[in-house]
Amino acid sequence: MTIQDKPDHQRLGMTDDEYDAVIDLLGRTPRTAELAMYSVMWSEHCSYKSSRVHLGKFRSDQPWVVVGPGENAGVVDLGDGWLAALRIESHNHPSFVEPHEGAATGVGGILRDIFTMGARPIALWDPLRFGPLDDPHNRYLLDGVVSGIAGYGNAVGVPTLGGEVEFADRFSRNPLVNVMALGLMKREQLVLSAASGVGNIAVLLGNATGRDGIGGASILASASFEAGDEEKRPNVQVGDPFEEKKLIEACLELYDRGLVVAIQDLGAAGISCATSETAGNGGMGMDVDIDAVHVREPGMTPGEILMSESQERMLAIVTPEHVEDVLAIAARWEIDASQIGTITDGPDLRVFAEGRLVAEVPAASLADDAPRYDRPYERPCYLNALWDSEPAIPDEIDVAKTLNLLLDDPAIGDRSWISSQYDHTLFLNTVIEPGHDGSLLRIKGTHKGMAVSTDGDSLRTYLDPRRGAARIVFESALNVAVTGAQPYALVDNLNFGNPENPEVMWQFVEATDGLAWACEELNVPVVGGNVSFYNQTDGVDIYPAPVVGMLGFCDPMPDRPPRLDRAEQGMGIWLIGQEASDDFSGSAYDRIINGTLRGRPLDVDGATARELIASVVEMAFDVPVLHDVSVGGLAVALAEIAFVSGTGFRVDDVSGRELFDETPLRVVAITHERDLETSVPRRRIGTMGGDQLGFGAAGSMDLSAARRIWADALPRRMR
Amino acid sequence: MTIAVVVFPGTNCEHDARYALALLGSHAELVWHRDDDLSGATGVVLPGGFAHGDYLRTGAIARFSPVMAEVERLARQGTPTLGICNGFQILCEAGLLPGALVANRDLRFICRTVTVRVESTDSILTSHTSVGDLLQIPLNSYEGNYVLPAAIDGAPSPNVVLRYCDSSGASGKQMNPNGSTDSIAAVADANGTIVGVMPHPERAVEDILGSTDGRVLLESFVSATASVVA
Amino acid sequence: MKHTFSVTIERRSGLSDPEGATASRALTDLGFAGVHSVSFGKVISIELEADTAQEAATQVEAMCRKLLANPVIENYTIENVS
Amino acid sequence: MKHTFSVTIERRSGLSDPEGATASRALTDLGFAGVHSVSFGKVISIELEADTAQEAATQVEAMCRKLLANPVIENYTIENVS
Ligand SMILES: Nc1ncnc2c1ncn2[C@@H]1O[C@H](COP(=O)(O)OP(=O)(O)O)[C@@H](O)[C@H]1O
Ligand SMILES: [Mg+2]
Repeated sequence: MTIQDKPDHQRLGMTDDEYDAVIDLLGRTPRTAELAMYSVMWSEHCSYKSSRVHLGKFRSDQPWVVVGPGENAGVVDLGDGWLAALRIESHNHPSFVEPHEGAATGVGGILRDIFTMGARPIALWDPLRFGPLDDPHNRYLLDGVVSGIAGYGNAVGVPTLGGEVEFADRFSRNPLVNVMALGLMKREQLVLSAASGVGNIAVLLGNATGRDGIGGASILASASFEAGDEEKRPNVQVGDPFEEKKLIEACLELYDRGLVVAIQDLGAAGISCATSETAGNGGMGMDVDIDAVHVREPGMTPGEILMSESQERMLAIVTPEHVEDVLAIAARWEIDASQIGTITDGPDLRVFAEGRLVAEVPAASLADDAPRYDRPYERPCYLNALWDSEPAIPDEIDVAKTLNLLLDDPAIGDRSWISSQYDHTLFLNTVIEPGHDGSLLRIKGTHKGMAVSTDGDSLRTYLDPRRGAARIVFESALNVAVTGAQPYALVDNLNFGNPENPEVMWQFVEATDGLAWACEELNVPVVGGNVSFYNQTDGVDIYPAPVVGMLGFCDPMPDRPPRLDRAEQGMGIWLIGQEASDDFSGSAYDRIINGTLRGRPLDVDGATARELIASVVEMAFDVPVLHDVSVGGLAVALAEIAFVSGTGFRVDDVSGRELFDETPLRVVAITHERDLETSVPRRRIGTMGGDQLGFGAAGSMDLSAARRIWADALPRRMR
Repeated sequence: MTIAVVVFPGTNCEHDARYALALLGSHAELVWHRDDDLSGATGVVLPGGFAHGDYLRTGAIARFSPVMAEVERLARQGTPTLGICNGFQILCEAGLLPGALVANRDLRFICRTVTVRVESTDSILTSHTSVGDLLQIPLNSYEGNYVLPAAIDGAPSPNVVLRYCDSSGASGKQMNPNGSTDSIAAVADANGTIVGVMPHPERAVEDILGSTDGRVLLESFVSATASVVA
Repeated sequence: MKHTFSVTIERRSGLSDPEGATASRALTDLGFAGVHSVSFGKVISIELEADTAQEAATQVEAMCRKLLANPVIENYTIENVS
Repeated sequence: MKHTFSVTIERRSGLSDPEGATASRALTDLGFAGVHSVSFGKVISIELEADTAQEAATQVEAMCRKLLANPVIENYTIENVS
């Protein structure tokens, strides 16, 4: 059977059971536009149908959580009337098809999630995963994605303050592009998406609607799908940061003046999703007039207009007496606006085109009645073999040779090739810029600071999804703690393969268990997240790649927070936290030197983590340098301090194995003080100074030569 | 009115500029690009950003905004006029400064702190500095590459205010971040009252942000505006 | 033998073109009332060495496919202007 | 009456052309050994209403002078392609 012969619902990716559920719900067969709406709203992407049963394990009932998962962004209370909004989102598939526009529109989308809540977006982060850079196509993807994020983020005027990047073969045919955004507002600016008030007007703001991103709907819209027609129906969305910038300013002004009852951004499934969500969330209905929508091209069908994913659009719900003011503000900011709907007492969303009713469905059903699947899961058989063998680590390691190879790795070498393409100083908030651990922002006019770190570790998560996922939570917590900020709230992006594969589903269940457990140990609420399934190409699933974005908060912020470049000649080097215990599974050493991936990564003890994080936060107020030990172990952590500060060092009595071991919960502290005031285990291992990276008996390296390798690791591959 | 900070659609450094000026004790007001009356302004700042999305050519559309006729009138009568980054691009497009700004040599956006050397103190941006001073200022641009065709032919050589250099003060291809002609980072008109600067002095005004070297530049500007009788 | 080709790259129709739309509005604002639409493309002029015009054309075609144009969002046309 | 014009804008010769230089290097790296030079320009297609082709051309010329090209660094050519 060819695709043309399949029934419509199957062509739109709906199962027969799901189709029957729609018929049951409506009591009749759906109209064309209705079927299009259900097919998109009930898709995995919009409905979380395979993941929802597992997401309940995340806690968000801490008293500082103002808005938890479910709205466009999570919101936490920073005291004195200040609120922070945060959100993470993936744009994996679009970025593979067209890296520049895919990544750019990902930035645009996440920013709308933030200013939909009433907050001004103030910073972005970009966790990225690609295949190895020896393949030119992967270089093309990295280059395009970075230029897309830069092109959009810089132009829209939101600084990108960091991110992370991993390279592994499983991402070659399926790169991961996640974006996290942070917004700031005063409490009275908070707006939610639930519409209320019969007779209130839905105003569509921003870009004209075109045939962007119409997938399923366009197939339906044309009775006969002929070759050549695809010209008219591009799936690629093109971002317009200029329009978004105007939209941000216009919306913030609307909130300032108290002119909107509710607002919702337009994302997947465009108008049909935004109208049904605002109405459904408020327990209302809505009548929508498709002919009122301002469109970019003539001849669009009602289905196309409803489903279009044109970027840079918002739907505001406004009382009738405020409509004129809203339109005036839109005009002043030079954006288009049209009144497309009226709130009814529901419960139906009714859509009219040319006076004809083209859809009439219970508004809440599109979101609330979506199917939920408790998909079968099963521990993968590959694990036994992996756990039965350990990375081969010699007793004597040639430190200089090994470190040279590690520093040349593009995920370890200097990543400023990426971060210097992003404006990261706009808004005069950036206290710690990319290139350290967490980035740190101040809140002007207060003593408050916010730190953010995004972290993922797909290799360890592959080896043990539960431990791997838990470890990224602890790592991100340490990354913000070294700036002086307390781990405060988290968003997660769960990038996985095909959930219909029980082994992938098992990875998902284990990883979410690990995340939930670690967050509870740290008393960090999960205020939002995103699930990206079906990251699979030609039957190969990606490595499971949960990614977290940790928000840290401090009040007051340290006057002089620790920075890698504050290391000076003569300062003592201390190792704080756990002793190395031969944790090489998923390590840079095993990956780069052995070329293998095996064993089982160590678990983390919650109490130990809590204690270390608390002492690190405290130390950040007087220790000039704090840097956690992560990829590449102690050797890489020390080398990074030397490169950024321009000062060499000498450490003694540290074996080669200890230098490359990746046991978690360890931090390097550097200070002039004769001792560190802390209750956690600490050991002085050396002294800063000179122009060598000195490892005592294990050897030494010339600082500037090593630095050149590190600095060129990424640029030399991208030239 | 005091100092006017002009906001085009797409401008994004207007609040930063106003904040930095306020730190120096000066008052600035934001002015929308459709306003066409700047009477009373003692100085004008065209801040950074992407006016009109940088579409067509950076600065090309902005120069026709209604406010620009007023900016031009004030600039020509000697009111201190400072274009930062995108503002520099707009001043060039408007013909208030010579030359043009094109894409960086490596075709990548550059965000990093650069060192610049003061070449002339005869400008509203550098009157409080000394020739040879080295300053650390954040650079943030895609089109920061200043071109000055020798072919605008017979034009007097420009009044160079700042040049990119290394930490020892030396200029040259290696230390030139973006391919700018003669490593030019800032230029002025012949009187020194209209200045375009590519790096952002307003981003270097507090220790906590990494550098305070932008202060002396903005102080020069503020003191020039103080002597204007509006 | 030296050949010169001119490659014109245009955005595929139907994709949104913010630059064209912005320029069109700007022209209207400037008083050019009759402007219907403006769209932007690139023109790339390439000088290359090849034995025959046919071979040069084949090479330019390959350059477009490999590097110069992005087939997902752009169309290109090639012209020999030697 | 509707007219369509195509405006080609090229960087004045002698000025640096980072895009051209980069593309030329990339093409050589990709194995196109015979590439001498590559230069980039813009092509702007304009649809406008005017009574006569002559009048339309005069308008497009004015658009170029005022907005579309920067004479400091660019040259333009105009073609009626209606
Ligand atoms: N994709 C990226 N975009 C921007 N900055 C990045 C990116 N990848 C890494 N960085 C920056 O480089 C620094 C080091 O990153 P990483 O090694 O991942 O830190 P850590 O090990 O502390 O989590 C961080 O400041 C990070 O923000
Ligand atoms: Mg770290």
